[in-house]
Amino acid sequence: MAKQRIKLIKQLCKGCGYCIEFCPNNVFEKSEEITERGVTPPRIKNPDKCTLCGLCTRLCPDFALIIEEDEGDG
Amino acid sequence: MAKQRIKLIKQLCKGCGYCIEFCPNNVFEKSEEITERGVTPPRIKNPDKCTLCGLCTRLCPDFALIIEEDEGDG
Amino acid sequence: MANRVLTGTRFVHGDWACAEGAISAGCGYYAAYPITPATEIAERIAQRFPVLGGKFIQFEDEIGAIASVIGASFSGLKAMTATSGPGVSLMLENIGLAVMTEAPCVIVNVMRGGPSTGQPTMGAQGDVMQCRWGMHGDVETIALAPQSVQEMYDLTVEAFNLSEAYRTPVFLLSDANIGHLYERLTIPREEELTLVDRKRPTLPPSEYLPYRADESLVPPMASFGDGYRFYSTGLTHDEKGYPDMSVETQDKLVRRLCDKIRRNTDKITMVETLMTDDCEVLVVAYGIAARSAATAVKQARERGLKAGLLRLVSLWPFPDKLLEKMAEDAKAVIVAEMNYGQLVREVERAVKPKPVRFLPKLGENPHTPGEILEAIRRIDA
Amino acid sequence: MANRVLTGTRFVHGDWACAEGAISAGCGYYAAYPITPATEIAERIAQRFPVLGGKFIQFEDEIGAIASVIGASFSGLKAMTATSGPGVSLMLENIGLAVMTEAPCVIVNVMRGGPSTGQPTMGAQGDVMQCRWGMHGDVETIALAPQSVQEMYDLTVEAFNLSEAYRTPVFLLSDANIGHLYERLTIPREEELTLVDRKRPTLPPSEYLPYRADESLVPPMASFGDGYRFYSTGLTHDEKGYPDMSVETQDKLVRRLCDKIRRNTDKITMVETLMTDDCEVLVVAYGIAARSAATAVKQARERGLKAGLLRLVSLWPFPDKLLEKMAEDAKAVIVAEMNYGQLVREVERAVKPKPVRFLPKLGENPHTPGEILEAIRRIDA
Amino acid sequence: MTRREIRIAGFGGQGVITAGYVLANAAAIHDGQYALMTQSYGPEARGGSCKTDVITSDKPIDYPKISSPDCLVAMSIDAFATFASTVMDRGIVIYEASLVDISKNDMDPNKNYHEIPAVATANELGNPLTANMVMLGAVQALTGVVKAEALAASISDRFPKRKELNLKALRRGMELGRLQA
Amino acid sequence: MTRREIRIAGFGGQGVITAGYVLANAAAIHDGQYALMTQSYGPEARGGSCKTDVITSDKPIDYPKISSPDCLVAMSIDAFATFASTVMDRGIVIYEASLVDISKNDMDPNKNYHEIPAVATANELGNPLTANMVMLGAVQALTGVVKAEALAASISDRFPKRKELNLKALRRGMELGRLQA
Amino acid sequence: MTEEMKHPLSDYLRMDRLPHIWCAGCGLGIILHSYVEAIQELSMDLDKIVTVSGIGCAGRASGYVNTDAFHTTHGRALPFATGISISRPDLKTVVISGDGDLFAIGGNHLIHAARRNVDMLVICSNNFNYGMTGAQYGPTTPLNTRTPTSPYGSIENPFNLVALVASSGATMVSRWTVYHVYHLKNAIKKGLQKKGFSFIEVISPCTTGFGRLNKQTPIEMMRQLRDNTKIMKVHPMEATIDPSTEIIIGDFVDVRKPTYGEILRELEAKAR
Amino acid sequence: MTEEMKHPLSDYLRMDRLPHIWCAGCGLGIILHSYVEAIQELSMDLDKIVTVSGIGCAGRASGYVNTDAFHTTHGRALPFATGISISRPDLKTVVISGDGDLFAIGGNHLIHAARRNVDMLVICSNNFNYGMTGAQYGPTTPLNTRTPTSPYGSIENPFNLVALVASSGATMVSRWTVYHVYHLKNAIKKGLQKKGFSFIEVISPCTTGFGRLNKQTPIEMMRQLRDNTKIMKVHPMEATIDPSTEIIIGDFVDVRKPTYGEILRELEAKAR
Ligand SMILES: Cc1ncc(C[n+]2csc(CCOP(=O)(O)OP(=O)(O)O)c2C)c(N)n1
Ligand SMILES: Cc1ncc(C[n+]2csc(CCOP(=O)(O)OP(=O)(O)O)c2C)c(N)n1
Ligand code: SF4
Ligand code: SF4
Ligand code: SF4
Ligand code: SF4
Ligand code: SF4
Ligand code: SF4
Ligand SMILES: [Mg+2]
Ligand SMILES: [Mg+2]
Repeated sequence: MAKQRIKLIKQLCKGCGYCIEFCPNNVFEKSEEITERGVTPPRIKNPDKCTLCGLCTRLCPDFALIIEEDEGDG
Repeated sequence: MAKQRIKLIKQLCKGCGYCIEFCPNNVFEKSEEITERGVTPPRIKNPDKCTLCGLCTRLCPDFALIIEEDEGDG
Repeated sequence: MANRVLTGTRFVHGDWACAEGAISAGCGYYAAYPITPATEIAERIAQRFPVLGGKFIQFEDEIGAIASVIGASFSGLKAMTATSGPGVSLMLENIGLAVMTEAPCVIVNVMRGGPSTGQPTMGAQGDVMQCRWGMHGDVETIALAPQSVQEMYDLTVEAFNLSEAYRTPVFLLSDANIGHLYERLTIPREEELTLVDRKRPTLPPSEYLPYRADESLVPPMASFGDGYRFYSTGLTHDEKGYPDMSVETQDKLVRRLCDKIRRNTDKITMVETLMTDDCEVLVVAYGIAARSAATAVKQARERGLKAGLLRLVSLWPFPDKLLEKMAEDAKAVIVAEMNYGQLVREVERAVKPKPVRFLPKLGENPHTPGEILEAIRRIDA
Repeated sequence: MANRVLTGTRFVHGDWACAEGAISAGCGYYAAYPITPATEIAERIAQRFPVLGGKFIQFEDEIGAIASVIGASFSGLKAMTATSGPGVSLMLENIGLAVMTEAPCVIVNVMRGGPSTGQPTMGAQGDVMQCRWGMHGDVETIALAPQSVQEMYDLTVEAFNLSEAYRTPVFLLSDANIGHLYERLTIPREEELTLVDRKRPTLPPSEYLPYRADESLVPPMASFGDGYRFYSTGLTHDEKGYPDMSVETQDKLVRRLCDKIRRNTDKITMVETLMTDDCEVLVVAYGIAARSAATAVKQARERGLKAGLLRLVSLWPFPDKLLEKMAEDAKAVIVAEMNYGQLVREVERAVKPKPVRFLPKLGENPHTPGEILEAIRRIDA
Repeated sequence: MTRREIRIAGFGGQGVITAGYVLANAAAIHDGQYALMTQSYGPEARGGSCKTDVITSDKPIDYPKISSPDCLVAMSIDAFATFASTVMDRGIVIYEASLVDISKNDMDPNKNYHEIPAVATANELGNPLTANMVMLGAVQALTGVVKAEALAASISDRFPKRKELNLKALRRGMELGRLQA
Repeated sequence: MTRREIRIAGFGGQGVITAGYVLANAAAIHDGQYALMTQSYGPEARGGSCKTDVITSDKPIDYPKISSPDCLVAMSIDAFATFASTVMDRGIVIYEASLVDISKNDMDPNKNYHEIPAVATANELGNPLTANMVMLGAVQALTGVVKAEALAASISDRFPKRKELNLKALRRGMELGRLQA
Repeated sequence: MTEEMKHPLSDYLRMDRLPHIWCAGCGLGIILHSYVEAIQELSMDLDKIVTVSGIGCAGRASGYVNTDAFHTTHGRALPFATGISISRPDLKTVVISGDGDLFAIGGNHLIHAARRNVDMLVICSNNFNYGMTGAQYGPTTPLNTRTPTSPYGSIENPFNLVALVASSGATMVSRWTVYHVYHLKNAIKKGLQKKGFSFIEVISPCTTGFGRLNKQTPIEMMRQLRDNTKIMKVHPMEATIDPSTEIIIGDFVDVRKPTYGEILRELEAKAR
Repeated sequence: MTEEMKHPLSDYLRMDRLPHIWCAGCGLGIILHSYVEAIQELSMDLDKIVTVSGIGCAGRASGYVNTDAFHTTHGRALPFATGISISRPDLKTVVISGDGDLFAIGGNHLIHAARRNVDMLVICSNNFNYGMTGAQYGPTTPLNTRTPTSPYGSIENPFNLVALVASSGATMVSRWTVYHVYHLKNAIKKGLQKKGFSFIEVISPCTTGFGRLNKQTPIEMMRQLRDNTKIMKVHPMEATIDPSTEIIIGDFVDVRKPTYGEILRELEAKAR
């Protein structure tokens, strides 16, 4: 089976920072980016630390975090 | 002081019969009379048994029973 | 299972006839809050529905009643409520939602004397403008005005038909005089009834746009649970039903909602005429007052006065053109309604510069035929 | 104690001006339920009232708000509520009670796009008929339509004055375009304000009949707690205020309630004219749309077209006579309102057979001056 | 025989409205006539005064209200006092003997008065609630506004279970009426 | 100088509406002009796009809406994309340097474009929230729609407590604007 | 009423409106009697009381009391009373209305007024139905009751009024019946003197409507109020009510909390 | 959204309407997520669910779910839902709406629907204010809170929603927060399967409105939901709620009573 990984859908993110704050494994960090909507999305800094626990996907109010097949290894 | 007595204001009575039923001293009885409004008011059959307790004046829904100065002796 | 349509002739009151009209029309949901003089409709429905499987619920208030009626309508049932003026006043916000989301439903107003609590047990025709203009925003409504117990039945059926055909709330404007009047009622055989059902989608769910209409301007309507999974909102919405605050969408939507009624004014309009062919004085009346007017017009003719009666059976959409035409050859128009001046304004607008004489009437009784006759005589003099 | 009247010039929005207008007018009670685009009025009042001793309460809904306003009015305070279309729809039953019991109060409707939830943040003029016809039964109402931030202030004061003078609810019909518009507002000095208070009884309590009126048709009004011990009811009532279901009492009461407004139409009516003296095309408009119309009329004149503007500052009671007179020498009348055809019907009724051209407008913005100019040009062509 | 107007008045509990219904139903359903019935109450919540108006005609009935009835049935002194004067000239007033106590002075020479002991008769029949049917019988006998069979059929409609008793009351009323005719 | 129309657009939190208020208030209260201001938001509850329209004139202003502004201030790429094309011919478009990234191709030769590094400047001043005042300074310098003193007075009205900082931002913006004029 | 006779309550009642419109045996007259007698016994100034009602048979009560009085719209008595209470804290605002008026259409205003602890006394006549419109079932009608709109028996669970009002925040909550005239009068006296939102449910026979449907005479209904009641000092949640078996009556809540008006005046003092 | 990417919830959401209108950090997105995930995990037929909302930020939720959905008028979601639930007992009727919608203007419908035990699940987003109209105080706002209409601090006592609903007759009553995503989802799953009136209060940060007024960032608000909550199995009356100190959360009521629809169908069977 294909490996899974956490993925950010940047167009949906509103930059609340919940993922950064509440990921138990410190996977996210604040980025410097400002999107077209004036939003600062997170950056996935430690993808390998992710346990795919799914907390961030559920806490993200904007459906911007999903766990998907890692196409790189697919 | 003038003596008091229980008095029926017939025009106000609607004939519910509460006074007859609930007077602890059985002062009232059903009459045969039918008033202009089609109502059968009580008759004061035992005025002397009345203790002026006031229950009937309060239970009468029509303000038709009052305790008043007995003019006869006034 | 009991008979749905109680074919036969009976001596009953108007509210009873209305309830049976609803049942004959296929009404499957009725919600209301008791109010004089409409409560008897609910009482009849409460008796009949459990046997027929119709859903009757007495709500905590009129707002809840109309809201649940709209919910039931979206669930695929023909639905109705009945009340009188104070209840309609409370329902208006949600009747506006029914207009906006295009939920077919019937609202019976058994009118009583107003304003406010007024004369709860007595008849009046004071809510005629309210059912056209009571909602905020631009709407068009349909309203029918029975004049007899028989028409309480017939027009209730018709009200359902129109509401289904145009996907819009329809008012039945009766009054205490008719609701509480006992007369002969003949209920036809089931197969003699003409019933209309809302147009259903023909496209598969994936292609269905709940608010896309063809040239009829009336979109086909899916029901909740049918698999169409549509969204409906009281916000300004596009053909998908999605909120869209653009000027264009608002313009298109409001025009369509109004035009689907306006453009069909001729089709919707129902009137009855009495000796209008050569009339010099045209009397316009509706509902209970039209019965007085009919007597007056007959009496006038007996006296050689050329009077005619135009009875409006439908009040809204208002038939401007028809009025204008009918009044063309008359010297004057008399309007008799049981209020202090409501539909007369519409008549004036339609027939001016033809002179219009208004006969107001307040308090329980319609005009006596004599009062209307007198007015005819004065114009003819 | 802080200043009641905030004399001076400021750059503020219409809702703010309305709140200050109420305070200047002596409003002592304000109840409302939040709703766009009227909430800012409550927010300003909430800031100011505690300092001034005025009573502000946010209710659980609009029905409670208007009911409490009427209660406060009977308690002797000048009282107001503000809302928009959905809120007015809910208030209508109790506004009818205010009419029936003759409780002075002011109802501000900052109109937004309808029907139903419609376009909550956007302006419209779709509730113009509602405030006249939304209540069941026969009523007459007074309604004023500001066109600027300054008029939000001025006409709020005027609305209180009229409600006190005629003992009747008065509508201020604004819209989101004005409520949320920022403009210059000048508040006069307190002593420059003309304020009207309800007529008080002059008879001793034992002789006071709360619903006996002199030829003004407006009865003097006692307040609760003043020792008059009067009873007021929404039922049809006699001069004592007691329920009386007779035809005569209903007839007399409803006529008086309506006539006290109707007979004073000339006195209540406020209009503004622009180059109407010799105009061939009379443009009729009100509120925000009148500003577009004003530009259009000026532009028309620059182009040699004889246009004039009649701006209705008061909408109800509708000034039939005035309209008729103003239109006398015009070739045609143009009505521009931000809806799909409301007050235009009144204009038609008043000026017919003069041709009337209606310019509907739906969705946020008033007509552009160009659109109105184009209509003027077509008539002139 | 065109339009006939009959008013029945009394107080709540006397079966006034029922009487109106039985009469009008008889005309409309069992006598080939047009008929309608209206009712009204005094200010009281229940009880208190009440009346019913019945109109019959061989032509459709437009105006549904009564101003001057051809016939008044008064079941109370109040009803008599309020409505007797509204009866049209040469009309008839039928009143209940024990409940309406009037002297000749209260009588208008242009009207015909008939005293019917409806309550006493009903009591004789063992059910005071049938006084209204006794009155209806008298109305039939004195006015002929509907055929007797129609009234009987109407009673069957209205009292499927207590038909016999009410029919008996009706017949007694007709006899009482005929005695006065 | 009669009617002038200025539109400022961006997203929530940038102080767009405040900028509009300060500008219009300056004209209306401190510059002897007539002025009005309107505002509007995107569909989002809060945040999201927003814009304010300011109209100034030496005569009373009737029609309160803008269709083709004389001047657009774009504080976001979205604002630029949506509104730049609405600017009237020979009008000017002022855009924030770091937030609006456009190529010459996006420019209409009939309009004048001015890039202002408002965010950077505000950051230099130590408060990114003053970018809006930097922009206003540029507007003043590039359009002269209100006098500089009027703007300064308006800032005092609006920020009684943080007046100095905002005035500084305004002046920096004016300088930046003058460099472009 | 004849002229000569002076009724002992004639200062407190609008004698020119008697007899009232209520049916024979209707408990509303007893509630009215208890109310005016309570006022009398407290020697309260009639000029300083406002009696407010909604619509219904009970709602007619305000029309017979010789105070300032307001007969409003159906279900809205409480917001009217709130407007009065807040505007004129020097007056005592009393609401007398029916179970339908206060708990069917008016339920929301009731729980919110209780929550805010607006200073007023609410006397609720509970006759288990909508008397005025002809005895239809309502939110107090016992399950399975046959009424004109529940001809096969009502299928709705009734509210327990005292529980609902108490859990909304009322500071005084009692239930009595019209049979318990002395208790009732005392409860009203307490309520008239209380600062805060006070609520008294009064079980009252609807003799013509509910009584006739249930084939009970007025006297039988009254006997039931005597025989099926139990005075208890319990938590309002436990003050169960089943008219055909047992009705728990008594004074259930009496606490003191700052009223809406008091907090408002405090806030005004601070704001100035 | 870009084409290539298939969102794991794309069958459950109206993807063409994302991003939704809610502010950054608003808890409503989390409630929506929990709702659709609960449906997904139960493998429920999306054709057989109707989602109903009133008006407010929370009320927008129905517009994003890929079920039949109805965005009604302010405060009336419950009667609409009642009409649907009674008409179509084969569907699951779910209401998602705000504390203001359900308990300010809509409070009466709520207590009556609970009393009747109408079969539906009500998910109430409680953000302690009217978010949509700009963060004014409402019937859930803690005493003394400053809002645009209570600039000197609110002077009204808030309702305890779970207590009120439970005392009105609801058969399932829970309170969770958007921080407690797993508990929340499980409660919703239970509610979706439950027959009867079920109520879940979800404490949810209004980040722009309430948060900004109280000078809290979204993250701070979320931390508070984590730190100030205490899961307890108590009587709903004891499930106190004070956002700044302690919020008791948990599943408080779960009983089975015949629903309105069930009793109605029984009655129909008898009547025939
Ligand atoms: C808006 C509105 N809806 C309905 C009515 C009709 N109505 C009048 S009184 C009443 C119920 C009264 O019940 P309750 O309050 O219990 O008083 P009761 O008559 O039983 O004393 C109703 C439904 C009305 N007057 N107004
Ligand atoms: C009849 C009516 N009154 C008022 C409003 C304005 N309004 C819209 S949403 C809302 C309150 C929403 O509060 P809540 O239900 O708590 O939802 P939130 O926005 O906080 O999620 C109000 C008062 C309205 N739309 N309709
Ligand atoms: S799935 Fe869990 S571990 Fe992975 S990023 Fe999200 S919260 Fe962190
Ligand atoms: S939780 Fe979601 S919306 Fe918030 S920052 Fe992370 S990805 Fe963006
Ligand atoms: S006062 Fe007491 S004893 Fe006398 S009659 Fe009345 S109840 Fe009986
Ligand atoms: S209690 Fe009163 S109304 Fe009833 S019978 Fe006795 S006197 Fe008459
Ligand atoms: S109907 Fe019932 S509540 Fe109304 S007055 Fe009669 S007995 Fe009393
Ligand atoms: S205003 Fe509050 S409730 Fe509304 S979307 Fe924004 S954060 Fe959420
Ligand atoms: Mg009741
Ligand atoms: Mg909320």
